[in-house]
Amino acid sequence: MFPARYAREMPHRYRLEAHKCKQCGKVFVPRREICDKCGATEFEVIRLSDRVKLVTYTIIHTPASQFKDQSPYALGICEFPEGVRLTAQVVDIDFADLKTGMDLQVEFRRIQTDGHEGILSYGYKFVPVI
Amino acid sequence: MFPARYAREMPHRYRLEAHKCKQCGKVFVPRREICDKCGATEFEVIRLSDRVKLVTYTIIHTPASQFKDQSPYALGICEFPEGVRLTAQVVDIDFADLKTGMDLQVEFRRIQTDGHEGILSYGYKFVPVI
Amino acid sequence: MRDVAVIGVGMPKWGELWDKSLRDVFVEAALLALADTKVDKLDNMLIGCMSGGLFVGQEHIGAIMADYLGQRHLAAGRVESACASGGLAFRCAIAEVASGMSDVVLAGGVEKMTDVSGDGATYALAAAADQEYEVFNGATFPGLYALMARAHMEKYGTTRDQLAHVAVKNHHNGTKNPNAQYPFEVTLDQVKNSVMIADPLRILDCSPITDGAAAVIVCPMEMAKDLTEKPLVKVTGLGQATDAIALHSRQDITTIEATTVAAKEAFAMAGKGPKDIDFAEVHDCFTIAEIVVTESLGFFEPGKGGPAVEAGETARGGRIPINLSGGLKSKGHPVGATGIAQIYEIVKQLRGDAGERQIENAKVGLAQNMGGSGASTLVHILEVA
Amino acid sequence: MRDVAVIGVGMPKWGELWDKSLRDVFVEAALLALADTKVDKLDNMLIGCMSGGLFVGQEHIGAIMADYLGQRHLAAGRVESACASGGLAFRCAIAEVASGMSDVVLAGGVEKMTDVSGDGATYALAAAADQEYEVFNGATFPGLYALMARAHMEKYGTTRDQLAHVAVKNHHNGTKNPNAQYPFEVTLDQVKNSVMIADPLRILDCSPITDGAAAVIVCPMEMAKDLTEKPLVKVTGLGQATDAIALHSRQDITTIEATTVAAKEAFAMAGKGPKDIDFAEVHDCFTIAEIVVTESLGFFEPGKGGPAVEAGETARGGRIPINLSGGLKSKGHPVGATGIAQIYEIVKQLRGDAGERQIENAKVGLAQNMGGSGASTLVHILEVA
Ligand SMILES: [Zn+2]
Ligand SMILES: [Zn+2]
Repeated sequence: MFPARYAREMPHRYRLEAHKCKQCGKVFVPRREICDKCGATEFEVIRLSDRVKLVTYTIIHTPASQFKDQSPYALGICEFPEGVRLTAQVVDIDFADLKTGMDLQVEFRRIQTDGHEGILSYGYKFVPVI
Repeated sequence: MFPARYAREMPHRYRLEAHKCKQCGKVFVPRREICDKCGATEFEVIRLSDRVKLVTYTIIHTPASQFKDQSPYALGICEFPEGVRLTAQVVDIDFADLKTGMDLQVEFRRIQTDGHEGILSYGYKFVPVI
Repeated sequence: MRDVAVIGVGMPKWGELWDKSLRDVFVEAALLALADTKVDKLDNMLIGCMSGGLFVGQEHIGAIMADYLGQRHLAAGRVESACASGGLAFRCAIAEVASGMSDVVLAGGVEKMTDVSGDGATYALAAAADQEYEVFNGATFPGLYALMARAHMEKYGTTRDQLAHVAVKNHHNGTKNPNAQYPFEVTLDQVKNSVMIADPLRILDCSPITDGAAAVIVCPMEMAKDLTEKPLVKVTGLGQATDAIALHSRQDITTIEATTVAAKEAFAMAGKGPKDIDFAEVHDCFTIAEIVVTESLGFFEPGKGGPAVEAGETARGGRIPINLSGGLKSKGHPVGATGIAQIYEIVKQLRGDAGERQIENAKVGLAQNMGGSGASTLVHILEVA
Repeated sequence: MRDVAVIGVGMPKWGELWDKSLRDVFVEAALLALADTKVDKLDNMLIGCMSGGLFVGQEHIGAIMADYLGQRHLAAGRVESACASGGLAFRCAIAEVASGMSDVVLAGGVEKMTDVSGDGATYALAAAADQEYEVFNGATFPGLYALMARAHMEKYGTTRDQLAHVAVKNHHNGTKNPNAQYPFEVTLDQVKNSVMIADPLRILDCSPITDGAAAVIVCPMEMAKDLTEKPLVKVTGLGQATDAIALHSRQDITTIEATTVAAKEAFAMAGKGPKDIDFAEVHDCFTIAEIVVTESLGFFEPGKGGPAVEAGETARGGRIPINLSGGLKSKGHPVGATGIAQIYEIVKQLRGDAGERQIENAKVGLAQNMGGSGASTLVHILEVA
């Protein structure tokens, strides 16, 4: 992955920065130029809560090449209290303990070792609440 | 390069096989399902002559990655007596001796070491007539 | 707009076509479509292809295909809406004809998926999802549909068996399709015991990796009689819509809103509703997709798609036969070609020319083609003219 | 067909936009185009993009852009004809409107080329040529145009200086374009002494690698007055053609037949000839390309394109100003966006709104956008309504 491309998403992936529409309050990750709810174009940067709810999940048995060393792994969609949802791995949990609606928290983790150039990439994963 | 893809073109690249329209005689490399001159769909396989004429050429100084070890190299379009033209490297010749209209011959050579998987690829190049 | 007729269709056998290149695969289909008409010179050509770049390193698909089709100077372009690229090609071809900009237009679709490794194909297909916020975090295509499947199962009680019934039905239909990649029966047990891909989806819940192409030819209705001897088929409804690219950004992940919106548009234009459709080809890239889509199209209430397939309502002879061609499941899924192959099947049925697959009273057919995890959909309604 | 008007145009600054992703780059341009009109809801969107797959691993460009443009459910697709993808998007948008299938349609173009290495960009661009019979043997894009250049020079006596004059002229024009990537002057000597890329073409004969987007909005002429306060611009001529994908398979490599055929079609439709064109934006991906194309369009006899640029006939104030925007050379060449940026410039000139670049009596403009080494061309003629 080319450095500029990775760096652009760092605020979202590293610090869970989100953009909140100044007019209607809808929250977006990643940032947008225009709100799809009200059409406004002004946003404030907020930090998302790190407590989320699991909306749905799966266990991936045949991943892309850069995730093969982690297979099988759980992947889930979680909802933040701010209304935004994101997709990420659910880790540090037995697959049997996964349950729709459960509380999880968001942690900063290593995501992948990029296939071609071997750059380590970091971002968010979902983990059980301690 | 995936083996099936490379293998498909071998008759053209290894043996200079061409397809000649049974109706109008137009010659094609690679093979086609339909003649763009007369619309016929029957072809016979012929072997191209190995003597050609240089139509135009250039010296490539900034090649694709898999050709970097050969740079700079001459690339030319040559016309076969059968009417078909092809693009390939012109080798074993000083750049200063290249001349539009000159006679060249076609030889079977190594073309590239494929970037990703390191497979050696072979095909035709143009060389001076001996 | 000018009324548009489909006057020719062509589709060769699909599969792992190792001896054929991208251009060979397309040209074969296009020549079959031309041979189905009295046309020998096209005015324009639009080709659906999801990723010539990632699958074979070849873009500029319109030009290369016009060249190898032997139609020098033919105006030709390529369109893309991921796995709905074929449906988009059909729409753009209709626009060319309906506007009067062109008379005889070929709409084709092609994908050559086996020239890369399995990992390469996974990477290429993932380009239909949000690369930065889904794929980066480990999402795969089966994975995204698995997320939908679990949500649908938990919300509506859709069962593992109901998912399997989609595969069983479509493979059964596919046994009657000589062009299908996998024209064999599968049993409920085989589906349920096949290799796990993304829980709850197993390998037999997934459409395969396929090389293939299909082509259809459209022209103004008033010219159609002179250009074909086949029964005439008219395009009566068109619909197109998108939704958030990332599944997690959609309002409801147990339905495909892009399909609902596109279908409404197509129904309104045709002056028809779901009950007026005699049969449909829908985008069963995964078994769950067919269940969700039959609901989103309005054929069944939300949550009733699973029970419907289990009860045989979507089987041949059922209330509304779905995927008589075998669907993506059995026929194969060369992504750019799928939307055109749907039109092929509908035209064959409307003409009464579908061979062993033919159903009775096929007067109105619907095609639903979608891209990615449902972020785009094209719906077309075709009728006997 | 319904008459079609261009009612809005948008183009932000082009360059190496490291802080912007593919979606950011496109949305910025699309919002500018919308802001140029009274429209807030589109009916359809067509986006030219050559290779989202090879440049950033992202396909499904229509859906992702509709999403980030905040127009949920908007029907949106992507089209491709290599470096002519933008021109194709414009044509497809016109077909949507002319047919009556849609009223207000955005035609956009985008490419994000700096997210890969130079080698990655070379690989992606080469996908516009014949991958198996040109690229496999060592052809590059500058190499293909260099083959044309040598043939043109030997046949017609076109000189190294004449090639350089194209770069000098276009960079001079670009100094007046605030959106240009390289808005600086270059001298004849600088061009002729710059680094050799593919003999006789040097780095300053080549258009750059660029991130950028552009967007225009079209609607039926009868609705145009209600949707914009700007002077109206009408699309009066359309032409599209292809030729053999491989340069070596063309009948004559010193001309671009696809351009000649497309131009004839556009001229016939507009009821105009080359002499009626007040100014043109043409596809100067390399200096030799502009010389050849001005001949293929009929602005000059074969072989007279070189002397014409040397004599200043294509300069600002010359007989027919070419590339007042700076062309691909100075403005940049984000491949999928280029064709739309040409329309942007023509509309700005026809409106009398081109700022420092404005010429007098701009009533009829022509855009010529080509793909690969000339295997596809789109020509559009626009006029003051
Ligand atoms: Zn808002
Ligand atoms: Zn012939």
